[in-house]
This record gives sequence, C-alpha cells and structure tokens, in this order.
Amino acid sequence: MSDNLFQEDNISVADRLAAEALIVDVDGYEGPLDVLLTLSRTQKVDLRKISVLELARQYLVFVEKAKLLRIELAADYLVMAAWLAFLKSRLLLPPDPTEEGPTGEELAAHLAFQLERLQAMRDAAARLMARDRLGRDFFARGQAEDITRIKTVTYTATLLDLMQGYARIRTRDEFRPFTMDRDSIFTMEEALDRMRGLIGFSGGWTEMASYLPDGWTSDPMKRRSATASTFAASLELVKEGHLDIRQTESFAPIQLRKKDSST
Amino acid sequence: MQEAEPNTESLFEAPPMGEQERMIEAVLFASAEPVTVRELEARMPHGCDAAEALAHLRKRYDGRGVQVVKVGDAWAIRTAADLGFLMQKETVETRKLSRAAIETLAIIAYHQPVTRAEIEEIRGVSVSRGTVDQLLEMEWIRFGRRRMTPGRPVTFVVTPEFLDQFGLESARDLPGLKELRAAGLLENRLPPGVEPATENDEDDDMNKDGQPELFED
Amino acid sequence: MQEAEPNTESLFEAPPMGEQERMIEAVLFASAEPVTVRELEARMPHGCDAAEALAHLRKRYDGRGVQVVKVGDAWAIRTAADLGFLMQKETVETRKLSRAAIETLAIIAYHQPVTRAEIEEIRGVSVSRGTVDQLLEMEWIRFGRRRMTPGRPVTFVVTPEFLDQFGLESARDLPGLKELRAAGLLENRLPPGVEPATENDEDDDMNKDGQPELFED
Repeated sequence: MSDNLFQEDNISVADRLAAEALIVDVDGYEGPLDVLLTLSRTQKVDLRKISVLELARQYLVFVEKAKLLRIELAADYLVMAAWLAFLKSRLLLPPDPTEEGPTGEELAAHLAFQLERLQAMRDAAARLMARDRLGRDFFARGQAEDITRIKTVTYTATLLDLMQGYARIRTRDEFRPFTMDRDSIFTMEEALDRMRGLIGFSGGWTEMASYLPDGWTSDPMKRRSATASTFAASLELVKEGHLDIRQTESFAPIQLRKKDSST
Repeated sequence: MQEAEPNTESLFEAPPMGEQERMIEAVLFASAEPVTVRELEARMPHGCDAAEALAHLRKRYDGRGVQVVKVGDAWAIRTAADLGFLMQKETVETRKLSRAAIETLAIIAYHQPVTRAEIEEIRGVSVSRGTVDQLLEMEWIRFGRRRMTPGRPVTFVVTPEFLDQFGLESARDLPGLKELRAAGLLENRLPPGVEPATENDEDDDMNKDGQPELFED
Repeated sequence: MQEAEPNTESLFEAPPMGEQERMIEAVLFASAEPVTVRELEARMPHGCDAAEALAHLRKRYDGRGVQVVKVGDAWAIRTAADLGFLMQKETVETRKLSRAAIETLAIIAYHQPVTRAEIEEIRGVSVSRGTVDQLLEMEWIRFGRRRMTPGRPVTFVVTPEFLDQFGLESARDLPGLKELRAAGLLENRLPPGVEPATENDEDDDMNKDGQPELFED
C-alpha cells in the first residue's frame, strides 16, 4: 500500500494536467517555493490545513513530468524534489528512534509555514500597491514657493556618492597596492614557532586565548593580529596532526588539545 | 511689519496660537517635502509650540480638499485622495516595479530591519542585485543597522519617502501588520534542526573606534 | 475609474458648492502654474461654477497663513506676504560635494580615526586644506584624539551630523567592500597602467608628516 505511493503510475489525470500546465510556464515561476505555492492552491483549503504529503506528491509528479518532457529544470528545483522525497519518506514511515534530527511532522510544519508566509507577503504587497499613492492619487505642492531669495549654499552628497567614492579609491588600490605601515603584526610564522614550543606541555582542552604571547593581549590591534595568527597556526598544527581543535558554538571560546596518539 | 523683528520680539513672548497656526500653514503649504516639528520650530519665533499648532491646523483641514498628513516624524500637506481624478495633469508616470521588486519592498517594510538572506529565505529565491539597487535608488529603502550575527550582515529598512509615497504615518500603519504579527507570519522562524545564530551584542574584536574587521580587508 | 462617473452623473446635477470648493482647493494646491477659471471648469465635473467656488474659497482663506491670489487672469495659492520671513529656508541652494571632498569623507568614514597623512596615502594625492576645512565647517567631520606617534598628528572622525545626513545609525553600518562589490560599485576598474585622473590638490605649506600649521594650535 505505502509502496504504491512511491510509484508514479497512479498519477491522476488531474495531477497530470496540473503538472503539464506548470511545466509549460516553468520560466514564469520564481523558484520551487513559488511552484509549491501554486500547487497548494489545487488543494482548495486554508494554507494552514494543507496536506504537505499531498503537496510533496504533486511536486514530484511535476518534476517527473518535466523529465519525461526533457525539460531542463534548474538545480534548485531538483534539490527541492530530493528534499520532498526525503520528507515524504519521513512522513510515511514509522519514526526510527535511532535517527537524529527533526521529525517529518516538524519539517512539514515548517514548509507549510514558509508557504503561508510567502502568500501573506504577496497579499501584503498587493494591499500596499493598492493604496493611494503620492503623485497618482494624492499630490504634493505643485509650486514650492520662493518669496525671499536668501541664497545659502549647502553642499550635499548621498550615501551612494560616498560608497562610489570609496570604491573608486579601493579599486585603484588593486593596481597600486596600498599597505599601511603597521608595527602591531604578529606573523603566522611567529605564532607557529611559539605554538610548536607550547603544545607539548598541555594535556587537556585549553582555550586558544591562553596561547597569545605576553604583551599582545591588551592593545586591541595587537590582540586581533595575535589571535588571527595563533588561530591560523593552530589550524596548521591540526592539519599536521599535532592538535585537536573545537568550538562549542558561534563566538564560544576556541579550545585546543594536544592530539593523543593512543586514540 | 512686526515680522521684521521676530527675534527681538520673541525674547518676550511667543506669538498667539492662531498666529503660530498660520505660520505652520504657510511653511507646510510652501514645501513639497514633509517638514519635521523640529524644523518648524527652528523657523518659527522662539517659544512656539509647533506640535500644538499642528494639531489645530490638522483639525481645521479635516474634510477639506487638502489634508495635513503625518509622514514619519514630519508633516506635509497633500491633496485629498478622493480628488485624484481632477489631477490627471499632475500625475507623474511612475516607474513600473517588477513583481520581484514589489515583493522585496513589502518584505522589507513588514519585516524590517531585514537582511538579504532573510528576504531570500522568505521569497525562496535569490534577490537580484538590480532589485535592491532600484529600491535604494528610489530612496524607498536604506541600509539599517548591521545584524549582530556572524558575518554582521547589513539590514534594510524603509525610508520616510516610502511612507510619503504610500500615505503612511509610520511603518506601524502598514495594512494588515497586526494580523500578520498575530498569525506569527512576521517571525523569523528557522527551519527545524538549525541552531539559531547567537546574538552576540558586543564584540571584543572591535576596537574602541568602531572599526569592525570587515573594513580591514 | 472615478472619472467615468462624474460625467454621466453630472448630466443631472453639479456637485454641492462645498465639494466644488474642495476641488478648487486641491487643484490650486497641486498645480505648478496658476490656473484660470476656464481651466478649472474644464477639469471639474460638468455644471460646476468655478468662479463662485473660488469666491468662497478666497473668503475661507482670508487672514490665514496662505492666500488665494489672482496672478494675471489665473489663480494660485500663495503664502501670506507677512510670513515671507519663514520661507527663507526654501531657497537654500544645494551643490554636490566635490569628488576630492567625497573621497576624503569616505576615507574618514571607513578608516576613522585617521590622520591626514593616512588619507593622503590612501588617496594617493595630497589633501587640500580647503577640502578638510569644508568638511569641518559642514560638521560632517571633527578632530579625534591625537595619534600617539611621533609628531602626535591629529586624527579625524565623522560626526553624528554625518550619520544623520547619510541615514546611518553608526559608522559600522557603512557597507563593506564585499557589499560594495555585490552592489556593483566596485566594477569600475581602471585598466592597469592607466594613471588615475590627476587632481592637483596642492598644498605646499604642508610638511611631510601631514602636519600643517592649521592643526598646531
């Protein structure tokens, strides 16, 4: 029974027609989410009550049909198809307790949320554009007045001018390399030398920050340079097989440990 | 007459409220752009209460052919929307926005401040450079504060020009905003299984002068 | 859409006088030129009496901050003459900042705090005193702390007025190089070997350390 659902033989005529209509116009769609939203309308229910399983099936029909018609679908359509096939199997098979990660229901709920949110934004955009507009429905002063001509010159520039100005200079730099003279640079070579000497003594996990050389931790410029080169040196040592490195989450301290040769 | 010495006069007393109302009426009529209360008071004699005078003026124009409207924290006079049919001569041909640009604009308005990645997550497709450029150029959106998440992405917000264009007093008056929020559709809900990015507000690697490392490349 | 009806409707009856007054008010407000009675009637629904509505409107604005005035044989809304002193700001002339000033400002914004010598090194040309003075006078930049290096040169930083002007909440919100590139602003590559346009921002009384006497107060 459930096997049947994986076969594409039992496609209803209505599904085929719907899929073909989509394919003819595939260029007119803005990606897989847009197609899913269009397909979901055939269910004729509130988006909150949509059957994601049914939707996944419809989408897979659509992709299958495109293949039959030898229509090149962009990669993101195929990625969505693979993901929906995975979701479908998760929804149909009993949950495997050993498997980690979100359940099929959670994934389905999120997809339904995405569709509802996209639809809501489209509705909102339509309501926004339907509002009375300046210069179309209501109007500003047609003739700003100039009674007393007291001329004061002010100079203006826009953010775009500023960015373009900066871009102009930096683009020039690509051909006339610019280097600031900086004395607060701790090179990676220096860091590597230092680390090689130190890692032999450490047993457990130690924060990388504790490897920074003395006198390089208070001045932010120096600390930044020392941190960057120590981190680069650590990666090099990991690559060479001397060190383990870990970070529990974004912005958490980076920790190092001498690689235990017994494990 | 008296106005020749508004400065010396004002040392003693602010003009009567009716007079303040006239002044605001004149300034708002003369200007095509919205004028802030601060700008109004800077132009008026010392001691004037532009906010109160504005409230009176607004009431006076209630139901008339022109209206005193609020745009962000500024004020402007605009013709009543129901008389738009008289103005064919003044209508300016507005540039047609693409569907992508309209949706992007709506997402920025309803979700602001919002990053490019978030816009793409909501629309399900990547946002083309031209779309954002067009909206920036029209001055309907601008860069907002950087998001304090990895990569420190810039955010986009809508501008007072946007509010003026659509006759909104503030972004809180966007149509359907409350309902969308109540339905949870303005939340930035991550797909299940994805760790939320930490909102790490202060970054030690930033020196005192606000120079993020981004600018050092 | 609305235009369709008034014509058929008006075959029977002109809008009430109050409504005609509103129409004239809106048209006079929005049009760039004074409008004649004939033009007014051509725009209004059939059967309107623009002259009578104008007389009412004129009376309504009597003594207000703006007046309905006759210009030749046409009509316009103008600020009351006694309030002219409020309009001075309307005639501010704005000019684009020079390229040298924009580049200097951009460098200060992206690299602050930055010394004059560093600005010159980045721009590749000397920075004229006039440029810096202009930016200081506009209150877009100010002096920062002195750099603790030989000569103790002063540094420049941008001001809150600058952030306000450019709609930024902090200097950190300036788009980074990567974003400039994404926005297509870094594409204007000069072919290798081509000298950038020479700007002789000469400044002779400046010594090598970028310490003109200006800053030696």
